[in-house]
Amino acid sequence: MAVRIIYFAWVREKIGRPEESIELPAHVRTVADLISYLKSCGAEYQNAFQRDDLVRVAVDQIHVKPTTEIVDAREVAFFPPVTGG
Amino acid sequence: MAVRIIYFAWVREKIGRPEESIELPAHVRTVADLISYLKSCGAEYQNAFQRDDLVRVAVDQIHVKPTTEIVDAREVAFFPPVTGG
Amino acid sequence: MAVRIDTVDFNIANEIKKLTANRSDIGAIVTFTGTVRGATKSGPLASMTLEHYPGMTERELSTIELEAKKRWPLTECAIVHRVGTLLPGENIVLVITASTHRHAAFEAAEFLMDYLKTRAPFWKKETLRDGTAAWVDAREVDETAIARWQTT
Amino acid sequence: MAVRIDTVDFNIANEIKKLTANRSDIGAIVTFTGTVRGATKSGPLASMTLEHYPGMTERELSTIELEAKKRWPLTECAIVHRVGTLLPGENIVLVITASTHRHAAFEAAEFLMDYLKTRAPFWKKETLRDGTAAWVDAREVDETAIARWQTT
Repeated sequence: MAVRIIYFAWVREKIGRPEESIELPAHVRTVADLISYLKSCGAEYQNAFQRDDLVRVAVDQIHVKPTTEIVDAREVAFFPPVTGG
Repeated sequence: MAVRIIYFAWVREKIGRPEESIELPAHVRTVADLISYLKSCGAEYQNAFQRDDLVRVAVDQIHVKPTTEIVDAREVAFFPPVTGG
Repeated sequence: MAVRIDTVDFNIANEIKKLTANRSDIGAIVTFTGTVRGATKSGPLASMTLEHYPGMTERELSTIELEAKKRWPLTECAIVHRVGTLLPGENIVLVITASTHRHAAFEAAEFLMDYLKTRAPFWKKETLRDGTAAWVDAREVDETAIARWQTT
Repeated sequence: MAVRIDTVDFNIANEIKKLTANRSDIGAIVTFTGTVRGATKSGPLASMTLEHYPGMTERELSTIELEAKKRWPLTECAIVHRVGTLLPGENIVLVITASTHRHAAFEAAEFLMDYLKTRAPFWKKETLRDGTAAWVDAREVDETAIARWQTT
């Protein structure tokens, strides 16, 4: 299943692109699984997720925790804690 | 000594004029004395000060209590509790 | 610091501009606008007439502003209060506070309004659509609102 | 209810007019405006660039507004947030709340700002006058500010 992955702010800058479509391996079931999988895909992901406690995630535009399942997700976004207002 | 007495809102309407200059008798030393004295001066004052707990007072444009001395006052104002804003 | 009593309406954007033009040290601006409501306990309102005590009003508002500036780190604040006869929906009062911190700006604006409502010598008279007119009674709740600032 | 993301500036007086034109049931209007400060911890600012998550932003702001309307008797509220590159002194965000009660309008505006700062997907990048650029860190104090609404 292909999922749209979106990056914002310094997560985007470290990964080097604003978004991509990724075919998820069957063992990737949660947000935490996805982060582990991405870290195995290259240095830019290892760099972006080096301190994964600093990275926030939204699944289908809703704030979620690392334990959230993503098997039915269309869109997963990674970003730093928000700083608007 | 002549003091300028000013009235606002329904106090003004009950007394029938916005202000007047009054020569204070020597025994009038406090706000409370002044109210008693005015009440002896006519029905309009008795009407306005009938419930003197509803009347507020300022001496020289500063909120004061009935016990405040007015022997050196230039201006005494009587009015209902404020309702601005 | 700025205090103004006016018979004509104010424009909030212009009033803010007066305080903040060419400044970049602010960060947070809070405004409160009080407007004339068309419904009263006694029936629909035709107009509201505001009377004040010239001289004392400016003195009280300046004292209230000074007190706010003592309590919170405000870069600017302003109060504009209208007098005369106003129609339903019209602006009555404007309070502006500016600070580097949003909580300071919020608290100071609320403080200014609470004090203004219990200290500043303004009186409102309501004229209803049926022609009857009555002075507005002071509200107990405004005295309660001000009490909280006296314990801090 | 109104939520808008915009690259151009807003005029507070016009935004209030949109919410309150031809209405006489309001009484109290509170606005909060956030502006770009010219000084940062690291030195003087050249510009601030705001990025957001289109789609999720509107969804989060609408959720926050709905929550405010559930908690307080608001007649109206609105949020305008700018994105793109802004200069020191420029407006970033506007929150407007309207109610018959001033305390409701004040509290709701503060609530909206506290939630917006911790939930709405915006990110700020500061470019200093010396040419260096850095993403702004989330502030611990904003998390503390939001906590108080969760106990009420």
